[in-house]
Amino acid sequence: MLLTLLLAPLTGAALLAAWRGAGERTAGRFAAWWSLLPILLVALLGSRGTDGTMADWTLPWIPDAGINLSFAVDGTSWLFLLLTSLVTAFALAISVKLGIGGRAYAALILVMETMLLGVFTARHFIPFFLCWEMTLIPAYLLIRLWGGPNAPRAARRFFIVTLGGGVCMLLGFLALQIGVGTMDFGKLATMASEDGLAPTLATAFAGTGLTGATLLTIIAVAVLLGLAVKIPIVPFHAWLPDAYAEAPTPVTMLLTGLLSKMGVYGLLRVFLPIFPDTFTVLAPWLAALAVATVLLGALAALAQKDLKRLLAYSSVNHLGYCVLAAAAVAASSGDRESASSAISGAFLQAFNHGIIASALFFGVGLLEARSGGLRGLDDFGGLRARVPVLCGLMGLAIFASLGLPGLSGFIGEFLIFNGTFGLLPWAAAVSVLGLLFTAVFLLRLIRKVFHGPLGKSVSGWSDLSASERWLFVPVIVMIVVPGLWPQALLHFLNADTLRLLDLLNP
Amino acid sequence: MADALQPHLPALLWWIPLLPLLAAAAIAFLPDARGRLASKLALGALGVSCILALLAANCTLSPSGEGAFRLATATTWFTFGESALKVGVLLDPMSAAMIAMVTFVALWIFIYSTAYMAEEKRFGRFFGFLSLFCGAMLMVLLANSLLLLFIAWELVGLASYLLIGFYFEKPSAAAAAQKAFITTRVGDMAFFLGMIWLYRQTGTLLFYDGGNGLLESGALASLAGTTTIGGLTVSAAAALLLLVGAMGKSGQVPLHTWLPDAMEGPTPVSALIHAATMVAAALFMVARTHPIFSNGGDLTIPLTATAWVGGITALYAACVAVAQYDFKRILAYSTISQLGFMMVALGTGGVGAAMFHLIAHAFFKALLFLSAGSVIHGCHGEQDIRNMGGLSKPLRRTFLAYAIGMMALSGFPFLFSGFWSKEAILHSAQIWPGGMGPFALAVAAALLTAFYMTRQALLVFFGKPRQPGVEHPHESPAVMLVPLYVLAAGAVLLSLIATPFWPWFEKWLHGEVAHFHGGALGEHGAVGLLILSLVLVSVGVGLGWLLYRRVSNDSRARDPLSGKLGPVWGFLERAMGFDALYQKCIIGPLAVLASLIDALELGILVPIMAAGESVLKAFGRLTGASDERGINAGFDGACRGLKRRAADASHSQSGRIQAYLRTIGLGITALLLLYFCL
Amino acid sequence: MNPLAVLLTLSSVLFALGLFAVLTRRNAILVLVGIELMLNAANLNFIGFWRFGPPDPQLTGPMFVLFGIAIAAAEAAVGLAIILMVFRHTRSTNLNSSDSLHG
Amino acid sequence: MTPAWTIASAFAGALLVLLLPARMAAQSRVVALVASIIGALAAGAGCIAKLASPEAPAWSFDREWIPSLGARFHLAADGLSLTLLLLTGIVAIAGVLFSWNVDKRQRAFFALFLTIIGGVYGVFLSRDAFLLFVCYEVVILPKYLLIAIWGSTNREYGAMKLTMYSIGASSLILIGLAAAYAAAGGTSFDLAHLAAADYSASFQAWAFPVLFLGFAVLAGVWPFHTWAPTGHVAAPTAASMLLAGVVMKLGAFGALCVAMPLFPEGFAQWRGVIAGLAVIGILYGAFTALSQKDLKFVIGYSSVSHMGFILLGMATATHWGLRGAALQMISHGIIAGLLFGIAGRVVYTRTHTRDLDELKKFDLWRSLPGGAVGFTLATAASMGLPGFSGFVAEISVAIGLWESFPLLLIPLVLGIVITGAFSLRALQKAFFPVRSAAAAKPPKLPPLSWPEITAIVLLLAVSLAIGIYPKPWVTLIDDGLASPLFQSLLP
Repeated sequence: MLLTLLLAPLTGAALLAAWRGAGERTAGRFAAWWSLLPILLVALLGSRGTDGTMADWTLPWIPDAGINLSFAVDGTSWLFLLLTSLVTAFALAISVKLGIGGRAYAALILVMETMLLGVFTARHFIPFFLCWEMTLIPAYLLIRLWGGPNAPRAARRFFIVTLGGGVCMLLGFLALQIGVGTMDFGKLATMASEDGLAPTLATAFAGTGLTGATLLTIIAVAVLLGLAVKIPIVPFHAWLPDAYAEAPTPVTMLLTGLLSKMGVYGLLRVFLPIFPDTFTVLAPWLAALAVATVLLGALAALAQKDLKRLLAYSSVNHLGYCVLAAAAVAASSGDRESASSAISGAFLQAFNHGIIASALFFGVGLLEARSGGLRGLDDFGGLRARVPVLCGLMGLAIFASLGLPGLSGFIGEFLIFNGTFGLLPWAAAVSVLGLLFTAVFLLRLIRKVFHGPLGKSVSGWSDLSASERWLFVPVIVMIVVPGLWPQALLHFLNADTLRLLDLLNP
Repeated sequence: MADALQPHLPALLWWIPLLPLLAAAAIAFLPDARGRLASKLALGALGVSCILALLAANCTLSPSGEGAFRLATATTWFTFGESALKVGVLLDPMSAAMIAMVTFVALWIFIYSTAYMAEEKRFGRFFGFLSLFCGAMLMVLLANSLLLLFIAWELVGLASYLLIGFYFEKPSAAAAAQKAFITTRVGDMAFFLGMIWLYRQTGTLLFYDGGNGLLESGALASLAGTTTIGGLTVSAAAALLLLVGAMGKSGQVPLHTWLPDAMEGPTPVSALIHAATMVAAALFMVARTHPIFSNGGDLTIPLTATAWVGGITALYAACVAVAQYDFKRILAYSTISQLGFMMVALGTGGVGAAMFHLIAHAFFKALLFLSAGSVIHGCHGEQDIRNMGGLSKPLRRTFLAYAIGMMALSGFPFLFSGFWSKEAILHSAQIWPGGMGPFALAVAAALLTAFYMTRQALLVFFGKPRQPGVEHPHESPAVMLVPLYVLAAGAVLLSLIATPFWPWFEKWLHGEVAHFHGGALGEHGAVGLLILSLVLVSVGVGLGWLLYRRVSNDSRARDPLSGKLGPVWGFLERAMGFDALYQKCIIGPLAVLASLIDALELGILVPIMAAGESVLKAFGRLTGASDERGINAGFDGACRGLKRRAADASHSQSGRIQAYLRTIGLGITALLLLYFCL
Repeated sequence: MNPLAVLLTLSSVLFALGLFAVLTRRNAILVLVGIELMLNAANLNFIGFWRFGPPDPQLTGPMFVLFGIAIAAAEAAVGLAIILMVFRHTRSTNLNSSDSLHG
Repeated sequence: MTPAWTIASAFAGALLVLLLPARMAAQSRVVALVASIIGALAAGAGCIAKLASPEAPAWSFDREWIPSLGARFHLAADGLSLTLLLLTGIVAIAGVLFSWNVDKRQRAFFALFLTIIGGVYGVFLSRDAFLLFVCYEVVILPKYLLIAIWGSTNREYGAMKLTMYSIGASSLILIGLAAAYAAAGGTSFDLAHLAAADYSASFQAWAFPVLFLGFAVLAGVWPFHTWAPTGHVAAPTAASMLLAGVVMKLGAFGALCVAMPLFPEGFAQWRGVIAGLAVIGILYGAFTALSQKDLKFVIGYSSVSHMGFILLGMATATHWGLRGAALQMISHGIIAGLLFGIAGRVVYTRTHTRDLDELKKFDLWRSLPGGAVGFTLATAASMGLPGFSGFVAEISVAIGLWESFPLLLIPLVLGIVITGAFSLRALQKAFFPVRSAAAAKPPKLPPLSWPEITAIVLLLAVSLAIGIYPKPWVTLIDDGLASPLFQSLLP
């Protein structure tokens, strides 16, 4: 089942690659329809009950070292699988709408989907890293080949920086392979929770003459680097605005909706349980960085003139909350309720931000398509009078993104702050400013783009076509339903959250 | 009847807010063309929930022996980890009174709007937003959980944003909407923190939960028990945060600046915001969480803060109102100042008084706004009172309604609810042990209220028309006038239930039975207070009359008072320059900060990456060169040297046979010699 | 001095002259003549030792001389042929011009 | 089908090609293809047999050869040599396919080609130092001829340089082997025997570096690497594929299976230096590749950098490290072959330039999509992205490094990142569209021919197979590493 799911998009890609005759649009349509298959499979998985592993698959890789390609789905992974399949399908459909792409393009996106599914289900570092890095090439190519004028530079930097981060993470885990003898997430986590990895490391690396704790810190920092670049945490976000701005809109959706989530997922599902003690030491620093991320993201967004850059920074800002939550959990010493709140919040935030940000970028994409590539904050005006439906739908996403209660964004932020406040009150108190600034720049966007007198570039626009509206339907559902009925998502999380907590403080 | 209703009450309560909300949702999907249908939907939904509200209120009337009627439900909304988060609805006399008032007033505002907004092209949308507004407000009132209250509270904010920005083509309107949302959000963030703090401390957000609720002894004890930064108890700190939230929503100084700008919205919206919904929500929130404010005595820090904030706001807004020219702005500032009164009441423990004033104010302020709207409607959108005048004759009916509202607001004695409510507030402020500060402020404010309302009335309705445009105003249609009279009636009749002689309302809130006793005036200086307020009103009105009795006929004439006050007048006219201040101290610096950070991004991080790249490239060139010039050159040089040596060595090989033979000969001779000699 | 010594002296003088010619002459013809001289010096020795040596019925000496003369003739023929070829090739009979052994 | 078939097929093929009548010269490529397929099949069969029955004794062939020297004709195939044979076979097939349309003196070309292959098989199989050396020498001369006759940019220079280095190196090897032979009693050249003998530490201290360096030069150790880029560039495609793919592995193989087992103590003394040189090589190669103008030069230097990983793996003297070294031999063999194939054959024959800036003009992404895609994947593989063979090798080496020289990981990170950088640079300079050209019509280039496609797919498939499912390969390699030769090395 899981294997089928993992291979489904890849098969689609292969078919596309083989299908020489396919024209641009045909290929796009095919991919878009094909990408419904993973959604279906994910849904089937979801029907298998939420606690414990829903499905798993293992392939021995280097058996004598206990390295296996092992994948498994539990509630949390499932949530991210859902996100992945949804956003990918959405992106592909939109590419058709915006007339971007062709065989290679669609195939690359499908390949990327497989890799993402892999990342979110991997139970061992090697498959995790395998998929993690293999998202790079498609992403790079998608940005480089279908991106804007400065795409080459943006893509290059994106690639190099993330590659560097990835290598650091890799070396960190290899050290664990040597020192502790496994890279299996589960095993490592149990070891860490039982008697810590430090002593074993100390004996393994006696030659270096460093204490186990120091070694563990070094390793943890190396791993954290890899994650920090992906999420991104200030100051490792330097690659992000260009990449997001230059990439074609659907790809930007994938970048912000999914690739950044890999980082969050890794931080909470992988880093947290394996390096709890180190993480506790790092927590204050990480919290500081998180607050910086939140505020800097919001303030930088306040200064942007380009809609895509603005949204890019807003993504930075929103993911900052997830990092904050992680730091809070790390700082939690036995306060189960706060910790569980923070964890659930972070996952919800990640999920919802994935949906919301994609929706926002989609909106910008539509604006670009209609205005012939304009996306400056001041290029429009008074859109609400001309294209009310588009504005209404984007408005929904915008308010969800600034955390309006009743929409999906709020619950995540509530839980995060609820968890963080109990553990790092000051960090929470300061980051609340972030929420405020978010509102400021998003409403500014509405005022400049949707409100005010009708802009010149806007005249003669047509409102959303029927098909475009249909595209928005799932988005609305995914924004409104979790807002009113968070349990729909949370009940996939709770069991795992508790398991995680048991690991953290047995 | 009431008993028959009891079992279904919880479900029924849920429907009161849900109906308007659903109506809003439905309207969202209607095309603009179906505006009429939309308005019918909205009206229908609100009508039904109005009836439901009245039924619910009816259930709370029968005072039972033990305390006030209270129905609190709790259902799990979602669970995270092991802990569940519950929400529910709460019905007690306070919320009952409020929902009754809100639905009733809002209903009439709706009716009024059908005519007022008739020729709007987004007529339908307007009603959608209105329904959202009311639904959210009703949810605020019925929430039994601080979280649910907060959610509804934010939705109220959203609705107000949409309605204030209803004429979004006007930049000013768009700006006003944004300002309203963000300013209130400043407060909301404090509210948010306070809420979370309370939750972390008590582990629940339910108000009443059979003893485990936030407002019940256990939680309050733990709140009072723990102290935090600055020696405050958690309850005090949290309460202060909640207060900030309330200040944002109810436009208390210094978070008031959005409220006058909110006049950019259509008049019915202003009526709704100022009377029934938005600002009332804030007051209600404070009243609802009053146990936390007053947790540990009548003189807790949050209460004192509330009282003082209220007093300052009341006086400030009254002063500013004196120097305004825009019809609706004056009313806006009067709202602010009235809200200040209510805050004073809440701060000084007069929850009943505050609630009563809130309700009374809702009636007469809605009345005032609607009649203002009717006037503006009549004068083809003219809003500057300097250009009006002499409208009492052409707009007689409107004037009548307005007069009632005006008198209620400025507290004309005995007949009008405003008088009694203000009376009660002054009373609670007076007997407040925390000092006479708030009381003094409130008194001054009351005086000024009477004054500026007189001014407005005189300038608008008396004298002669000062502008050609307003000479032949047309009276509004019945559908706009009827609501005026209904509200007017309310403004008058309400006074019956809250006189010191028969304080029914007060008792109802506390679940006691009210008895008529005439001696009420005798008790603790009530008479003095009565006289005082009489004096206040008469002085205020008298001053106004003296100053504005004969308003000159040309609109450009300076205000009589401006001469007397000199620079102060300008200061007041600019609302004491808060906007300018914020522009200078907050918005400007924020923008600078933002662009600074952007500059850092582009000026430091990106260059760092670029530098990294070029360093790598440079290294590459270096190693490349070393290969070319170093290693390869060395190898090739060696080879070349070898060749040269070989060339030298091969010279002797001339290729001439004879030379070879010669050499051979020599060699042989040499060998022979060697052989023989040795 | 006895006749044999005279004979040997003569032959050695002849040989020396021939060798000298071979080593010094640039002209291939003269080198060839030098070779002839050396060969005949050798023949003279054969005859001389036969004549003044112990009696010999098989006439070994004259036999060798006959062979020598024959070879000389052949050698002259072949040598001249080669020289002709070289001359055709280089248009000279100068030996220095033909140094193709030189690497 | 014993592994002997590999050698036999190669030499027989060479002979057959030479015997072909002139009018059938065109068929020589078919013969060569068949021969190399047979070789590959033989090797593959060997691998499968080994995997099927790990315990079965390794195939071996031992005959009297030069009694006076005690040199025997001793071939044996353990897991390691089997994998290397398979690698050789695959690269050989790809090489033939990529030189499908050689038009100049085909018979000679393929004869020499097959001779090299045969020699390589010989080296990988021989268990007798003398035989190994002979096969080793067999490889060098044909290489010279291939480059000098069929080569491209200043081929004489490249060929001569290559040969000089090789000869110099083999002289070192000869010295080293002779010394070992003498010190071991001068009775036998058998590797096991030589390894078993115990040499004095002082002797190993000088003998090891001599022998090791002799092999390492051919493995492109810094600073004796410069023959590689020039040689690769000068050589015709097939030759540079062999050169980078297989011949460099000869050096590595020799260093791993001869030098190190013979003189473990010497190795222990010198491994620090070796590791240092290896890391320098990795960085140096990567950096230099970053500054090259010629596509083949980029690849050439990338080979230098990748071979550094092999040496590094050996230097760690850990099981992981040696395994990584072996894996890297195979992986790099495949990938370098692929890169050279595409750059030298697919691209060059169509555009007649390898200058990165020239190539821009051809807008290859649109005019030659197949090649571009192939090269992109190859690049991904060569920068060691997971999923491709390079990754497996590199992590193994890195793990080994954690065990022995943790500090060297820091330069290693840099190395990997720069590898990414220069690969991308070459890729996007040479293949990706440029804005200016986007409007213009891309030039018309002939599409990929079937042999080319087959070769590309074959190599990519192998690389992916190793990257995604390395288990069998690792098993085979471990089988090789389990042989007594290495017991003295691994703690």
